[in-house]
Amino acid sequence: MKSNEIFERLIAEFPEDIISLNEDENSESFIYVNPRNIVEIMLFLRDENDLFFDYLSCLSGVDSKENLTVVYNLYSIQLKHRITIKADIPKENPSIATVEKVWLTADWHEREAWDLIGIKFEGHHNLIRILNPYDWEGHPLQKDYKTPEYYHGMRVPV
Amino acid sequence: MAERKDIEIDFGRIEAQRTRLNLGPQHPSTHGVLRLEVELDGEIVTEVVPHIGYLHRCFEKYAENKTYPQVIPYIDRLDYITSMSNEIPYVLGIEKMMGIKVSEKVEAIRTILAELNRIASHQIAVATFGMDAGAFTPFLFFFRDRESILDIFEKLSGARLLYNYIRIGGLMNDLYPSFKNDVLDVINVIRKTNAEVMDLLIDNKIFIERTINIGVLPADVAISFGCSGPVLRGSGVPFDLRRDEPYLNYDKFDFEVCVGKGEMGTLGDSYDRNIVRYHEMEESCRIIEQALKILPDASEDVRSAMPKKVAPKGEIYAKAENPKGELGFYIVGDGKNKPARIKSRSACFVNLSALPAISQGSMIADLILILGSVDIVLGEVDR
Amino acid sequence: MGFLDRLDKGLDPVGPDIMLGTVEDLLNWGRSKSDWYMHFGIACCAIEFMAVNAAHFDLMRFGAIPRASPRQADFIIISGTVTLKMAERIKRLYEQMAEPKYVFSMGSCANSGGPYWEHGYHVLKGVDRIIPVDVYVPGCPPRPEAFLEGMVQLQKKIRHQEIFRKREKMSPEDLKAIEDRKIEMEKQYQDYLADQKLKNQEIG
Amino acid sequence: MESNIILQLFGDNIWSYLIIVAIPLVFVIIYALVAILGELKVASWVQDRLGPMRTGWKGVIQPIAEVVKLLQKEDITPKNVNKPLFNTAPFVMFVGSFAAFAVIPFSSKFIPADLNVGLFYVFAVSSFAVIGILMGGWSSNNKYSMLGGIRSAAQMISYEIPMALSILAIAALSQSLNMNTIIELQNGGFWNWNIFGGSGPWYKLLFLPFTLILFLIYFIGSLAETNRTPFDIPEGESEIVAGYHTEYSGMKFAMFFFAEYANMFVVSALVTIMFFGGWQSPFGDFLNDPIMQIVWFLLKSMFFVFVQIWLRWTLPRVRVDQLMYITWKVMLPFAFIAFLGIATWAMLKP
Repeated sequence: MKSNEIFERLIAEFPEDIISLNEDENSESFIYVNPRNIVEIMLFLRDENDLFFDYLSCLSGVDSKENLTVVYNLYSIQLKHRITIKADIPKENPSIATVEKVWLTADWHEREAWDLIGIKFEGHHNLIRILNPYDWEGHPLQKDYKTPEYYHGMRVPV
Repeated sequence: MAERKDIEIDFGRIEAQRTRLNLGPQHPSTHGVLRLEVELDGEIVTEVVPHIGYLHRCFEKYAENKTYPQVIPYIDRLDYITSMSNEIPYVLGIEKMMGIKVSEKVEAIRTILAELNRIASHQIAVATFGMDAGAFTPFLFFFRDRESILDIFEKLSGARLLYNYIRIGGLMNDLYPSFKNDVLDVINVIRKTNAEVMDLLIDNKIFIERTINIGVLPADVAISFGCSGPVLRGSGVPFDLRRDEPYLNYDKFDFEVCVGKGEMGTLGDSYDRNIVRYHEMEESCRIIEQALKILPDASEDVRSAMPKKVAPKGEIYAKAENPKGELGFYIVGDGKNKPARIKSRSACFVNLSALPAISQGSMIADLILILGSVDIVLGEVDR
Repeated sequence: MGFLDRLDKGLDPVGPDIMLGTVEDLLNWGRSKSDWYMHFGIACCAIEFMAVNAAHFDLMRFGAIPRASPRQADFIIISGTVTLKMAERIKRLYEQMAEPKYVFSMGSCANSGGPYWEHGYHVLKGVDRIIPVDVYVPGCPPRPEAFLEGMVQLQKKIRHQEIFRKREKMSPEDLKAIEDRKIEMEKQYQDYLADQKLKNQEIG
Repeated sequence: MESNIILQLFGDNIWSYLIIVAIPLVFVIIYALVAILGELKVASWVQDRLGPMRTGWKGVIQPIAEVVKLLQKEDITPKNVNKPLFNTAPFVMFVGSFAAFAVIPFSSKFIPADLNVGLFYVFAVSSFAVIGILMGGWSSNNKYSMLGGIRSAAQMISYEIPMALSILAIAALSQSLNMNTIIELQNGGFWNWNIFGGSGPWYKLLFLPFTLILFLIYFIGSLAETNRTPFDIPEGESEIVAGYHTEYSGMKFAMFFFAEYANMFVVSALVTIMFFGGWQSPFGDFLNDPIMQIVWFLLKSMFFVFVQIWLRWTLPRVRVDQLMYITWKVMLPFAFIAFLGIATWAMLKP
């Protein structure tokens, strides 16, 4: 299934939540969606027989100066097609509903996005840091992150 | 769709204290610096909580601070056993963003090197799996023969482990004259050792009894957990990016996607994952033999398509079938010479997240084997 | 000068069949030839270290035998990038080892932070910031030959150690320095205890 | 008296007894050094390596360096251990394996104590090791040690039962528990060894399967008794680090180490005595004088020590429940059947 067909299926089902489709030859084709109904959209993408996105390849958080973006790279093992879903969330209140109920793999990906970018996933059963120590401060991949001087008495920068 | 279940074990009215055991971060068989917090009821594992991040080396931060070609050495260090293969998805992604076409010879070389590296990685995987089961000798046999693969890489790139050989739009340099013969020799050595290890370890009754029926990962759960590579194929899902979404020139070759059949125990147990790796080594040998046939003999400038300035714009999710599974890079470029964001989707990270689900209720000795059959490299888990 | 070096050099033998050596030489010889190591494998270098163990390079030729428990190990090999999360574990394991103990720092990362030196917000820039290092093996990762050379250097170092240094031979400054160091360590330990207590309170 | 050359030479006084005690002790120490080197070299041979090469010619004095080193190591007693138990455990373990040497006949003229219940005695004192391991494992206050100690106790107690049955069968065959008597009955060349049913007419071969089963059961059991692969779960490195001796360092660890190797020799010697004619020459009276008997005995015993080392570097490890399954559901029934078979043969024997 081509990305524009997927887009049409989505816009027919969720007319208010689907924002735009971006297609480019040398780039990934992605669909911007509204973050508020993200779980319903994902469930629709997973459960419809002609979409059947049963595989969440990747979930990334991106800090693009103005706002934070959550990027879902979906793939269908049965139908062998792919699509990218993007949702912009504001920097002041970076929260979005969790999709760990949709794909189990989202659990650790979301914990990583919280740890590194600082996106809060509402409803996640165990949203704690995963890579950095549990008492780490700040979210290192945010553009305005400052490396701490000391951690537990060990000097961090050179 | 399998729901996450809390396993409740009813021990009646017996009040016994459960042990909380800390495996790692330094433990002989956690394959690096993984820490597993295990709750034990006697020898039975009732809960596993993996704690990772002991090797978090800030790869994604580095990717944002280095230029595109400079990122490649850091990508080598993600999964340090499969450096050659790691470079491929990144390089392919950038090439697709910039619309670069590479010559047939470069593609053939990349394929051969990726498959050689797959063999090296699977050798370590099978070897350490055997070591987890207590058989130390196959480990050294595999390490002995892995040296011959490393010798080829060393002759090509000058490094034994971290190569930085595959570049954006080409390769570091052309092949050396006796490359074909070396590779053919290596394939013979590998086949001989594989037969030896089959006798010594994989067909061993004790080993089979140890590995069957533990860590059973059903196919639907594996897909939902996003597992890939031998872990997913061990559950009987014939999903292989080399065949399903061909990249390089894998579509020209005849090879089989090995899947677990559950011939000894249950489908998707540790034995299946291990035997898939074992058979994939043979398939890789076949691919290499075919690729050597289409490899052009004439020397050519493998750096000719390399761009002067790498500054792509756009974004891409590039993926490739690494020995451990699907390694993907989500690359965002904003037209500058440094990436705006690179997120690495590492197979080990995702495969490891399935460990708590499949190891509950097993014995502590099995937990080690299940972990070994998932075959993680902490460099890629923690990045 | 060690016993075996003296043999090599052929220093004046007392008689045709007599070799002279001190007890110290014997003890040093024993320690230098029997090195049980604990492999603290962290990252890429750990793979190269496994290759050092394997048939091609065979570290056991030098008498090095792997032990899994720090209590029985003579030296510890830190091979790979030491992160801040890991640093405390390394220190604890080092403290669990029995004296005399030695430390190998294998690879650029453990030496100085290596390629993760500049922007690594979570990387300790050199393991020598937390534990004393005896042998640094450079390289990213070091070739197995480089590691073997480090092994030879460590054996050389052990063979030349003075273990029976008399206290009365020491200068007053040395003695004072030792006393100062003792007081300082005690203070550090008390600080550490207070710190742990504080942390436990925070968690609990 | 006639079985002990020392008493004949020096008379029945305290010095003779001290010498009698000292000989096995010296032997254990020398043997342990040889076995450690053998372990390293056999492992290297199996794994296509060289092994220790830099300590003496081809590394032959490597074990001496180990001992010199272990003597110097700091002897750590961790803070929260149970100190009396922690400190005595290695000695209990060593005493257990060393005491067994009291009745092992090295030759027809040298057996330290010619007990008439020798076989039973060895079996009794080798159970001492369980106590040592359990003490060490429990008192270390370490979860890995604890797991190792408990595993070891369960394993050794279970495996003693089929082993006891095979000892019983040999006792029935020889009508004696005295080591020298058992061996003397096997004289007249390898044809008369107990593995072939002892001395008797040709139809003893009908009972060959039973003796073979008994031998296998005893040998497999002895692997479990000495915690060797494939039954090395008490110290299974990939699971529980170093098992019951995780917290031990220096000489205390060396005691465990020595005890393990001494135990290996004891069980190998018992296999030799019970099934392979002990100090008897394989060629009847040819080369069967008391000195050559020592050589034969050591050769046979060391061969089984070698087999143990060889197995260790070849086989994977079994799991705890499989271990229990093997002993209770496989070895025990077979041991009963073989015991009945041997008892029948012992009755038929002319």
